[in-house]
Amino acid sequence: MIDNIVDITLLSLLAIQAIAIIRMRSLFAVIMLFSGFSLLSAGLFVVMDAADVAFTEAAVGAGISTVLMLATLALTYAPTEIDKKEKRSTHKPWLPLAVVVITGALLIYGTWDIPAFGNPDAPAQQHVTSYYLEKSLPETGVPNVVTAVLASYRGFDTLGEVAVIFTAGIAVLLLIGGRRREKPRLEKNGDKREA
Amino acid sequence: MVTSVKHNLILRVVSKFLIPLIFLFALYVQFHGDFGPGGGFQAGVIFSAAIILYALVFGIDSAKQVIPPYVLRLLASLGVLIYASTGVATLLLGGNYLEYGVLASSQVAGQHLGILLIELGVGITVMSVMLIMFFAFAERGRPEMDS
Amino acid sequence: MIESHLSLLIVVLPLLAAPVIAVLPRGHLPWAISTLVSWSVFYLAVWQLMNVSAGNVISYELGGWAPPWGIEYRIDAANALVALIVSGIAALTLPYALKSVIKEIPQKQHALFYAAFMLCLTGLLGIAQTGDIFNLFVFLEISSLSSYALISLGKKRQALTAAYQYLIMGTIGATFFIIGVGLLYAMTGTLNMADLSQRLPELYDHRTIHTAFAFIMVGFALKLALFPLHLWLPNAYTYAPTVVTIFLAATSTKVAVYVMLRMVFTVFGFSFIENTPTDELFLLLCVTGILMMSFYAIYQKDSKRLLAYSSVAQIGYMMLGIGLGSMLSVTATLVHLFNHALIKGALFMAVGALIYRIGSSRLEHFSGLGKQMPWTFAAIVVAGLSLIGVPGTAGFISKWYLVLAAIEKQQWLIVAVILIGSLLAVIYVWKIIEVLYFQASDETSQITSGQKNINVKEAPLMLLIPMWGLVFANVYFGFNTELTVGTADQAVKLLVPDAN
Amino acid sequence: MDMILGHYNYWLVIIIMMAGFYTVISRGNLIKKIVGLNIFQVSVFLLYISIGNVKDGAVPIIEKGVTLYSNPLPHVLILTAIVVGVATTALGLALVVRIKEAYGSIEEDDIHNQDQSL
Repeated sequence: MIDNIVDITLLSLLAIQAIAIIRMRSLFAVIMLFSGFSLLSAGLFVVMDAADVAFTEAAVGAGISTVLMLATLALTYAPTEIDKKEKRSTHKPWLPLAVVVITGALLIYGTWDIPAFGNPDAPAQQHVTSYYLEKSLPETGVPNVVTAVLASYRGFDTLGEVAVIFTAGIAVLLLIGGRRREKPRLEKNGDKREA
Repeated sequence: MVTSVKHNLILRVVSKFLIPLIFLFALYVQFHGDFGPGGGFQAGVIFSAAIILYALVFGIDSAKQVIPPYVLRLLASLGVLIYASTGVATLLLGGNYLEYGVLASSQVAGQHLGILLIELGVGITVMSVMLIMFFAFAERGRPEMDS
Repeated sequence: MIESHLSLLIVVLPLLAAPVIAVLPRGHLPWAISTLVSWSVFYLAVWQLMNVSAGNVISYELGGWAPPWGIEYRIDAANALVALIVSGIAALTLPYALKSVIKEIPQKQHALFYAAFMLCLTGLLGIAQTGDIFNLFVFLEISSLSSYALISLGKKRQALTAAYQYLIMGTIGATFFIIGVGLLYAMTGTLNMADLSQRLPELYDHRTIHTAFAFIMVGFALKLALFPLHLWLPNAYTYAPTVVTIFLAATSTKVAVYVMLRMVFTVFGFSFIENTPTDELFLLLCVTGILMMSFYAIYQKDSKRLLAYSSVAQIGYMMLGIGLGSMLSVTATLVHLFNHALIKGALFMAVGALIYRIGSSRLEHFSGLGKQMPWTFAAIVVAGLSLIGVPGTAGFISKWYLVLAAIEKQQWLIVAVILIGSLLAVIYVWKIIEVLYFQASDETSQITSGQKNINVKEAPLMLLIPMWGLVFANVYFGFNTELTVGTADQAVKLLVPDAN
Repeated sequence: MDMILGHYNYWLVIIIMMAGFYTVISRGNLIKKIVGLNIFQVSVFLLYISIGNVKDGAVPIIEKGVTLYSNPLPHVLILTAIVVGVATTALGLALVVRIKEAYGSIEEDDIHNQDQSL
């Protein structure tokens, strides 16, 4: 029961933060709030027994992502703009709101007859997973089942994951590798532009 | 943001003390992933965090002397290559791609060796890509020197 | 012994090449290695297709773990055909790239450019080969991330916003896809496609399965730019560097269509779709998409954007085949997937050759070029005829099958739409030809555009050879349908065993 | 009551998910869109981990005497997804920096107007 209460509290806090992020216009505050959001979700992952995921989310969401967002903020707003506010949107919010409400309603409909939260007899806990829990230690000698599945059973996914990170590195180098060449002036359409 | 903390004595002393500890923790996470939470990805992020801390306190230029950009590019590639060629090695030894069992005399020993190798590859690539990103973003804002 | 691993090498070779290329010095070496790798992969893909064309299935267990515990590569005629398209286009695009890339991309970025290109190839091939639904997501992201980076390298600043727009829409699509995958996993406990297809029938009535289906479909509709979710595509194709446009236009949406086929027919099964309004919805979207996007294409002033809108319309034809849901219509989809890659590859290569010479993709700047670049012009004419669907070209074959499938289902409206779409294609193809050939280079339009196309030389051979390779393929596959229709037939037998 | 206890977790996750999705599609600021995208993705991570949660289960590291573990497979998938997420974020932010340099603004409306007026 205590687990449930912690779970509900953390999730409600996350929901409040997510909604606050929509409404807030100071980008600095938005990013700091997002960092907190990540850290809090890492806490929630611990509550749901996902230690590896919590570790990674804390390092990536609250760490790397936040640092990169702050760096972008520093590069895109003048230091004199303390607030770094986003502009008020001129568009009516009805269309996005409709899309979101429909998607959300569909998801609630879709999770209506999903196996109950925490049910040990749900299909997700049975089929492939029961094999991993039984066999991974004798077959790989690794007690941490997450590592065994990540590195061995689904090792090819992880190779793909390393390729994704490598792609991102190449992409960042292509886009903003090296210092800026020109003074911050507006370029004309189709000007020659060096990266 | 970088220069303002450059001359702060307390920060310099504390981080000199902290950075080796962070490195040590990263190594622990890297090689203890079989038994506890952690693994190459988390270790790579922690490793890069230590160097980012160094860059923030001692300046980006001195951080780049510790680990120059071309080394980072080489390392990023090296990590992917370690991972992918572990698979090629298992192919050559008669197994399927990434079938670590064939790497050593017994299935479990082979799995251990294989997982060690690929986690190493993950750690190296993640560490260097994170630093590549950090340097790219941090340097973009600095005015260019005359060249 | 090595033979059993060749299907795997198709994906791993470019993946191994990318990190090597990324650290090479300036010069032609990155290009040379990429070309070599893509031709080897092409060779392997041909071999793979021949191996499965008899109707058998190759299964490869990655890590030596049996499915569903490990990841499986499961290759039948459909996968093999898609892998052949992707690797074949890559093998032809890379020779073309040598000169085009030198002109469009700063020299110090060449190594990284080719590395990103190889990663994009890895991603697309990985999607085509895999039999695991989450592995598909990982390789989808490899191809997407590298495409965003490649598109952003275009010369105009709009390339950046186009890449950003694509990144946002592509990521939303991918996230929708994994939401769907998560729901499927919650109900079945597996991620292997073959395993899923066995476990799903008894769960057909579950709301969760219906929702999962909806999310997967919307996710990939975004990725393949199905009307009205196509908004990212025209900008991305217009502002990307020429080589990137050629490669992505000919391959990436095709791979997404293939995934749609795989999801609808292998994973969920057509009997599931029949009880939902999905097929009617597909038909409605395709019909409006074909008509509206063809009209849009007619009013474009930029040659690349014109072809991009035409691509969105053509995607409608491919999805029509899925919506009709008969053996004949799915054959048409697969054949059109192949043929359209040839058509759009050839057209974008030809337009790219014009851009190579005059540095602009605006139609008004093209006037009179037809006489000065006769080979490029002829390529546009032939590929244009194929796009329209004139008998004797590859484009005719796929439209013919599509019309037959629509007649078989007595969908007369769709037959009419296919024919009207072809008429509209005549108009927009004519627009290009008219500017190129019938407007002299010293007419008034020249004065307004301030550009004189006098003494423009024919495109270099390195551009003409791959272009004409594709043009010949367009004609060849208009007569010899053994490869395309034959393979598609085999694929359909496995995909649609239960359709009428 | 069983219905609520069994599903409140999913419902709250869906609310967070939609908040993130709304931020992406309704905001005009390019940085804020990326923040929204991140929230959207984190909520998907929460969905997966919820699916893999087992009441009274332990962290899936095999120990003697423990019989009930939470499901390791969603954890593995989400580890991969987190990495994909940070890669997308980095690429998106790099694009934002370049857009700022090229247009002098990171507001969608401003950028749109500049491209229209040319």
